[in-house]
Amino acid sequence: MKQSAEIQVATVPQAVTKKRLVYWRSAIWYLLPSIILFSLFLFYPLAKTFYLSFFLTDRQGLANVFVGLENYQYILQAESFHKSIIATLLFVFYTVPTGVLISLFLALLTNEKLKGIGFFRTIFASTMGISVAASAVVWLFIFHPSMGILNQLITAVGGQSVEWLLNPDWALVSVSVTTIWMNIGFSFLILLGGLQNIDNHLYESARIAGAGYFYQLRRITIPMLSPTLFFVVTVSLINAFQTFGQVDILTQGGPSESTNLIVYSIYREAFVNYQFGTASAQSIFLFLCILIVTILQFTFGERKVHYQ
Amino acid sequence: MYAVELKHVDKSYDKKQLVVNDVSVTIEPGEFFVLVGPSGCGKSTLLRMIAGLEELSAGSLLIDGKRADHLPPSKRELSMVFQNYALYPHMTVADNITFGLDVKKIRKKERKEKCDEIAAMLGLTDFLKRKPRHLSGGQRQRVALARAIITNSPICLMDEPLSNLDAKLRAYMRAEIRELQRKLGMTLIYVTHDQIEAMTMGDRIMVLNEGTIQQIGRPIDVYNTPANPFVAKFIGSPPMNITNGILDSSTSRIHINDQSHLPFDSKQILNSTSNKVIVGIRPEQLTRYDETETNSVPITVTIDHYEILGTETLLKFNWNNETWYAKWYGQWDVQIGQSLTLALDCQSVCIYDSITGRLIKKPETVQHQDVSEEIV
Amino acid sequence: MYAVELKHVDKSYDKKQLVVNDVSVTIEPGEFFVLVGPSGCGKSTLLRMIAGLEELSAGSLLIDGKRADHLPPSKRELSMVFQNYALYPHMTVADNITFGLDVKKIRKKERKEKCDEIAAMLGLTDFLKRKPRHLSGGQRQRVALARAIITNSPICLMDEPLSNLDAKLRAYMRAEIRELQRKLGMTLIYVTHDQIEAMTMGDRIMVLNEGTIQQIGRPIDVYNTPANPFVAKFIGSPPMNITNGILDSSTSRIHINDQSHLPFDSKQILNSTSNKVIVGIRPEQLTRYDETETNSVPITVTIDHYEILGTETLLKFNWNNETWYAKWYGQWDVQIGQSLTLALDCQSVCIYDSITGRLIKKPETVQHQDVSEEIV
Amino acid sequence: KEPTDKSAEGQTSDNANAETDETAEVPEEKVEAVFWHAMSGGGQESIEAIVDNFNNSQDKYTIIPEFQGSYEEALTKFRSVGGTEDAPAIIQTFEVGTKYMIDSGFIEPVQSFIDEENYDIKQLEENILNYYTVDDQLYSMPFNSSTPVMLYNKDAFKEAGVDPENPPQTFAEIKEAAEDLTVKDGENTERYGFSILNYGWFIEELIATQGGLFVNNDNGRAESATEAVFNGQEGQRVFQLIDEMNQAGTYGNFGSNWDDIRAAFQTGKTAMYLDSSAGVSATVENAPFDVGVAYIPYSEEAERNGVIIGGASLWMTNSIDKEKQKAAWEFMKFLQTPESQAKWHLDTGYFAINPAAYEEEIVQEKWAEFPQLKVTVDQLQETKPSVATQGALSSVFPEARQQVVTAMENVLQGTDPKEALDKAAEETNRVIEQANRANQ
Amino acid sequence: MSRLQVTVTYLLLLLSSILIFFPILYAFFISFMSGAELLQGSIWPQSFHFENYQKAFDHLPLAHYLWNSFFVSTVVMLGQLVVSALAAFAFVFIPFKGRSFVFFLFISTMMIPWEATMIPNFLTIQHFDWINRYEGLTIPFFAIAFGTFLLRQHFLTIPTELKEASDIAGLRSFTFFCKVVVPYCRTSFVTLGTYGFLTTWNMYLWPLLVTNNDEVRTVQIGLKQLQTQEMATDWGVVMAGVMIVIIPTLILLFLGQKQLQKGLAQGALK
Ligand SMILES: Nc1ncnc2c1ncn2[C@@H]1O[C@H](COP(=O)(O)OP(=O)(O)OP(=O)(O)O)[C@@H](O)[C@H]1O
Ligand SMILES: Nc1ncnc2c1ncn2[C@@H]1O[C@H](COP(=O)(O)OP(=O)(O)OP(=O)(O)O)[C@@H](O)[C@H]1O
Ligand SMILES: [Mg+2]
Ligand SMILES: [Mg+2]
Repeated sequence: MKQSAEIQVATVPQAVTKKRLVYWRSAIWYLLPSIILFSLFLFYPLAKTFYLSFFLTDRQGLANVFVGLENYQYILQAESFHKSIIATLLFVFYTVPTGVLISLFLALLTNEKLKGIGFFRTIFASTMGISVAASAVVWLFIFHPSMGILNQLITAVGGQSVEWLLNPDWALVSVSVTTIWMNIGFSFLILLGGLQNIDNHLYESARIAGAGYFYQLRRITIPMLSPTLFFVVTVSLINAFQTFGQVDILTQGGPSESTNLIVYSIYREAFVNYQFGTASAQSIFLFLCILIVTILQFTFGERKVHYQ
Repeated sequence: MYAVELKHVDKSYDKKQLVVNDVSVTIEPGEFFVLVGPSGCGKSTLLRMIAGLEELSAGSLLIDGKRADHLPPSKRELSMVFQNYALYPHMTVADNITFGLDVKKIRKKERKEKCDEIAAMLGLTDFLKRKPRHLSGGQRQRVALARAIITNSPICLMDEPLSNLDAKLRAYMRAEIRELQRKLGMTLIYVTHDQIEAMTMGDRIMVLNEGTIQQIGRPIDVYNTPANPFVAKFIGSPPMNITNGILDSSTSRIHINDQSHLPFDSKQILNSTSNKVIVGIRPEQLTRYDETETNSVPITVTIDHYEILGTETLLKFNWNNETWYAKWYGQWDVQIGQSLTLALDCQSVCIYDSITGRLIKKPETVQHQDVSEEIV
Repeated sequence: MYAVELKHVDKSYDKKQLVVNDVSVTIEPGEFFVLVGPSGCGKSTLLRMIAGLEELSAGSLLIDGKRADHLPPSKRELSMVFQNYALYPHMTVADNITFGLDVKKIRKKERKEKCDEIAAMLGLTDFLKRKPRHLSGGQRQRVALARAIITNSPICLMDEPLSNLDAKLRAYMRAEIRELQRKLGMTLIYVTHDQIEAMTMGDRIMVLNEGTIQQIGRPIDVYNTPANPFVAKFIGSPPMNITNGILDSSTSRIHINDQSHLPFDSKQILNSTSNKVIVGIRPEQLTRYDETETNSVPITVTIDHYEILGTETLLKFNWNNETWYAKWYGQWDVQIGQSLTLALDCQSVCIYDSITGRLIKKPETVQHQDVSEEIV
Repeated sequence: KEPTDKSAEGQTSDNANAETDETAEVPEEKVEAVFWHAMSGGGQESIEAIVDNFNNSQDKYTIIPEFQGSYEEALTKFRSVGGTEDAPAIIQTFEVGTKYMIDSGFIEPVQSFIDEENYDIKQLEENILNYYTVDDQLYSMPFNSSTPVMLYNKDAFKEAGVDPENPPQTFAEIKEAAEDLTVKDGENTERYGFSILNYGWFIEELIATQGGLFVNNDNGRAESATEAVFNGQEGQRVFQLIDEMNQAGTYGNFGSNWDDIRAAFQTGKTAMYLDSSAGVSATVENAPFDVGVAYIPYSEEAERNGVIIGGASLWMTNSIDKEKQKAAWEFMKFLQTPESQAKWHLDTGYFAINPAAYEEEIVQEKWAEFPQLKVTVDQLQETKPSVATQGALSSVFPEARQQVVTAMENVLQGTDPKEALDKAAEETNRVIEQANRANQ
Repeated sequence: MSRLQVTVTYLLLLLSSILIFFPILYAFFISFMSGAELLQGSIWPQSFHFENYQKAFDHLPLAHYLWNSFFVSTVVMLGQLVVSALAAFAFVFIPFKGRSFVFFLFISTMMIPWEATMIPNFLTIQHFDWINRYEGLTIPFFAIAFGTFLLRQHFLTIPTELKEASDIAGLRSFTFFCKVVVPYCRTSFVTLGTYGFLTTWNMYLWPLLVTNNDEVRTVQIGLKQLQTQEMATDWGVVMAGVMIVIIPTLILLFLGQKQLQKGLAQGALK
């Protein structure tokens, strides 16, 4: 038996490294397409952006004058960028929880086995099929100060019409409403999928135990759905940080920069003002923000998540 | 302590084939009722209908004398052990067990006490903090059992609750469940595949086949006088030996084959629909042939196979183109290929009508030996 | 037809507690090896290690004489039936069954033939087109079994493959598996909770407790001479009756209580570590007391409970502060509370060292009755 | 002047003839020149029709019109391909991109062709050319040009007792008229007196018409601007007007979307507003009431100077084949023919760069139907040429414009006008400084 | 569920669907209105005439745009499915070292603002000479971290026994991927596919950048071309355009939904 002990000592590490190599070799084949494409279309531009953020750019957009951290210093002290940050945070705060809750509500509604439920599911998922451009245009109409249906309704019942997109206090809310509407479809679909994957036996067992609807929701549905919820929240967060299209069409960042979300600000710096340096600095700043939020999400959020 | 009544219950999943077919039975309050039948015969389905998890396709269900077909499961005041456990994977064992109590808003302290008590009883104390996926199969099953027992519901449904336990634990659990059921007086409907469970635990057992009731009765009665060849073959392990015979009323004999003619008591009115009958005998009744025994017919067989099961020895052989078994008490040294002469006791046989499957002659032997008499 | 060797195998999931503890055993090529043990003792874990699904924490594994600890499962040429079936929910039953063949690039026609053959053997022919979720528990288990059998791998691992089947089907499957194993000559490692399976199917059985080997041997040997009280209580149903005794070498007696003193043959060297021993006797050895029998000690007991299990009657009583059983052949009419005198046969008892648990005296009775002799 | 005109006319009329002739003689391949434009909707239809006309009018050149999104988007793309072979021959760029284009080094001033060919530039509208002429060079060919005008609701004027034939002209008059025109129903204002689109262009115009400048160094035309001056008194007057009216509740804010403010006007939510001359005909046609068109108002403390041209012009790139440049040039000339201009003017409402177009029959017919259209032309032609009305040149114009809009929005939210303007100027100065640093 | 519960559920469903679907209906109605009708702020068109649609189609080669959009979206969808599934598979089923690090690297790409990468990417595409070609419109989108993330989450729910059973059966990992993972997670593939298709269908800025002419342009650019800046926009025509653009996606969604539900009903087997 001594012999076998020796064999063990000699062979195990070798075998383990060999196994690791095998894993790596096979993993690389699966990952290669993604890695190549990511490097080419994401990491390389990111690096370039990072590089540009230390420069002022000339008319051709070439890095011209090295300014060190000046661009960062500027955006960090500029009032309009502060406004952007606040607007972005507010926007995230308005859209993410509400959007997820509404989608969850709809998903729960349509998770019942009822006649014609497929129809309702299609309706709820439908906003997913509508492009940002199209839906923003439609909402532009809905928010229209004079012809818009919203104000028509409000004045019809004797209320005072609201300057949805013109009042800085309302504009962000209006953009948020549009965004929530646009995102509902997708979140709904994902959450519905998550709900349908929960083993029916669990509910059967709970029903026998006499658990009511909300009790089941709290003790079974939500915990079992937590990976999906986590996913939806993460994706919604990231999307909210990167919202652009609806702002461009609805408010162009106004009024009084109240909807000038960071991404829109970047867009304007880069494509209207041709300030690639500051645009890059803002991009990097945004990247770091999302990164931090995501890391927080993963470290604190995922703890509460139950994986099968 | 509620009665459960099924009246002409049908169930079909696909609206074509009946999985449960015209089942009518009344389960008395406080009764321990065992459901057996081959795999896929509709046992789980029946249980699920009683629990309210499946709709009845036809017929009605009464619980405690009241119509219950349309009550939601939570209103039926029952608990259930699922065949596949249905544990909540995201909760600890303790939370799983107390789930039902939590629903009923029972105080934390009381919940914990009850949980500890039941966990101790089922040997789960060490696992209370674990998640179900870190348990072995049998441990999971015990959690499922604990969860059902803890609620003290007047009706409890158990779908093969012990199938993953070892014999020792199973024996222990059998006794525990039986005792608990008596103590709480609950109505227990129990699905099992295990012969021992079926024979020992229930007040009554019901044999199902392809959704149809075959026999309902006390276990011992079902064992001794199986109502039809299906039950005869299904209950008892090894099953009852069965073969075809031709009834000859003139000679008062049943011709089984050229050599074997079984005499029968013509006083017993054999009201069969034709002269084709099925003759059955339990393996343990096939003793060695003793010429002095007049009521027996000798059959000579060649042993194909034998198994020593600890206390008893099982002999397998082919007779009259059927596989037959004999079960002898004790450990016997048999050779494969050895030839033996066995006694087919006319009084121990069951005779069935070949066409209707009805039992037309019960075994007569008084099998209940009286201990006190013999001892004296 | 490969040998499987485990050498000093340990396994721990949490790096603290050993779930499998220093297991060494050699399973011969073509052997039918049965693994039994209480729930949670590490049977599934052991199987999973052999299959390559879990890493060994220590020790080594040899398959066909070659080191295999680090081989991936696919290289080990084995098939496995999982305790929870592990069927592919998106495939039909037929696809599930032929899954392994498909991988081996076997022609479609041949695949279909094999599938049909095995489905017929397992009674699955009608379900081949269904998805697993439309099957009953037992049907699923049969699919899992079919999937493992069809590949003809030289080693097959089965984790409680029959636990969800009814007795009849189970008996049939027992025979089928046994026959198949013989025919194909495969090495079969079989986990079960079922006493009958354990006793009848295996060439050898291994009893595990808390990850440690208790005994390995022919089933009949394990039954007759359990190596320690654990095995004695675990194998056999009802378990062996056990009680404490004090060895008195001077009088060649074992004092059990005031009334009962068991004589023993002093020729048998009772090399116990102290004078504390454990005395065990199988329930079926507890016959009614007959004064002519000199080797027996009478014990008088009061029946607490009895069960008629078809062929035999089980008596339960309390003796010497232990729950004891007696198993009598036949159906007996007993009254609860009735007093009986039973014989404790000195030759049938097993005696264990109370401290080490070692068997120090085997039962002597030649239990193998020779049929031919008696018949003559 | 005459010969070019004739030749152009000749080409179109002898179209069929010329074609057969030349194909017989020169089986040469046609030169293709790509034309990037940013016209969508009706403008795109019209531009494509004109290009078709051009392509059919001769058989040497083919112009390929390609839509490239908004001006900003087109420019973004041009920045990447400018100076390479992939660059289009012609690109349409908005007026505020003028300075950028001049400095980019990717373009060929059309002046070189004018000089080469002795093209008679005088036939074109002077006030339009002024904008695109820098250092006496015409850099790009004006194309879609517009100016702001004030539109008002004549019916509402009558109803409120304001003379519809004599619309307010000065800020004070506007304020006064707006008081009368505003209709309130409790808290809700049913009709506002006056509105301006939240678009920097209108502010620039309102400053310029008072003779005020936008940036220093003669509006950036003497040398590169180094400082914004739109926060001078002219600018303050404009902002004050907006602020006062807003506080009085007579100013309606309809945001920065062209269609919104037009809809507001057409549905009677506002009685007067500033619009682009390009939008006049559509509004007049669609409005369910009588629409009046007037010059944009000026401050009574200043003189009326007129308006700056807005819109876009066509630029020729310098990194392409000479042949293509030639094609582009021919196309530009074709565009300036009265026929093309007349069509363009009628289709889109943009000015005819060549005033001769206004003499065309179709234009005259239309004018007879909508006399309002003539007002826009009059206003342009009456404009006094000066650095103020020539318009500002600045490489950071888009940004400056954005700053002004923000300032305007802030004023509408109650910020002090001067404070808002100063802040906008300060921001603009910073950007100018940075741009100058980067492009040294 | 009791009858009351069913009624309440239906009521809620009805109410929610009206709220959710209203904007689409609204656009649908507007697409039939003339300019004057629109100004009156009516919701219901006086008559359903198709002039606006006629105009939209006359004005632009919308059919061609639709085809381009369809082609590009399909290709991107397939590319994303393949690339993401491969990566997700590696993350779930191959325990290579540094797995979580690489995964996080992947996830981090989700946080890169797309606007920040647009210009460098445009230059890259130009360098590859992919301007005005389908390659430029499709290939940059094949790898999306989102897809990898989504599929990974779903792959994680595959019971480990299935992998183990396949290991024992001797499946190569790629075969396991094709035979078990893909069919088992059909739902998530449909979800991701729908998502990929629709996001590509909805892209505007990028297609505009990398195309110069109608040859390979997509329909969103067409939509933009219906709107004007300084001149009056014909909203009826724009809404007709909106409808033309969204109807195919809605139909796709409807079909996908059926498929989706089939997949969802598959459920997990315990
Ligand atoms: N959801 C379902 N859809 C269609 N058929 C089903 C469904 N569930 C069960 N069945 C079929 O109904 C029959 C009865 O199933 P049931 O689960 O009641 O059997 P069982 O008696 O519990 O069997 P087992 O002992 O194997 O668990 C079987 O033939 C099974 O295939
Ligand atoms: N993944 C796991 N993580 C931690 N502990 C585990 C895990 N799997 C099993 N165990 C523990 O290891 C021990 C042995 O488990 P195993 O599944 O081998 O038992 P078993 O003998 O197969 O039992 P059963 O007969 O109940 O299936 C048990 O105590 C169990 O709780
Ligand atoms: Mg079942
Ligand atoms: Mg196990």
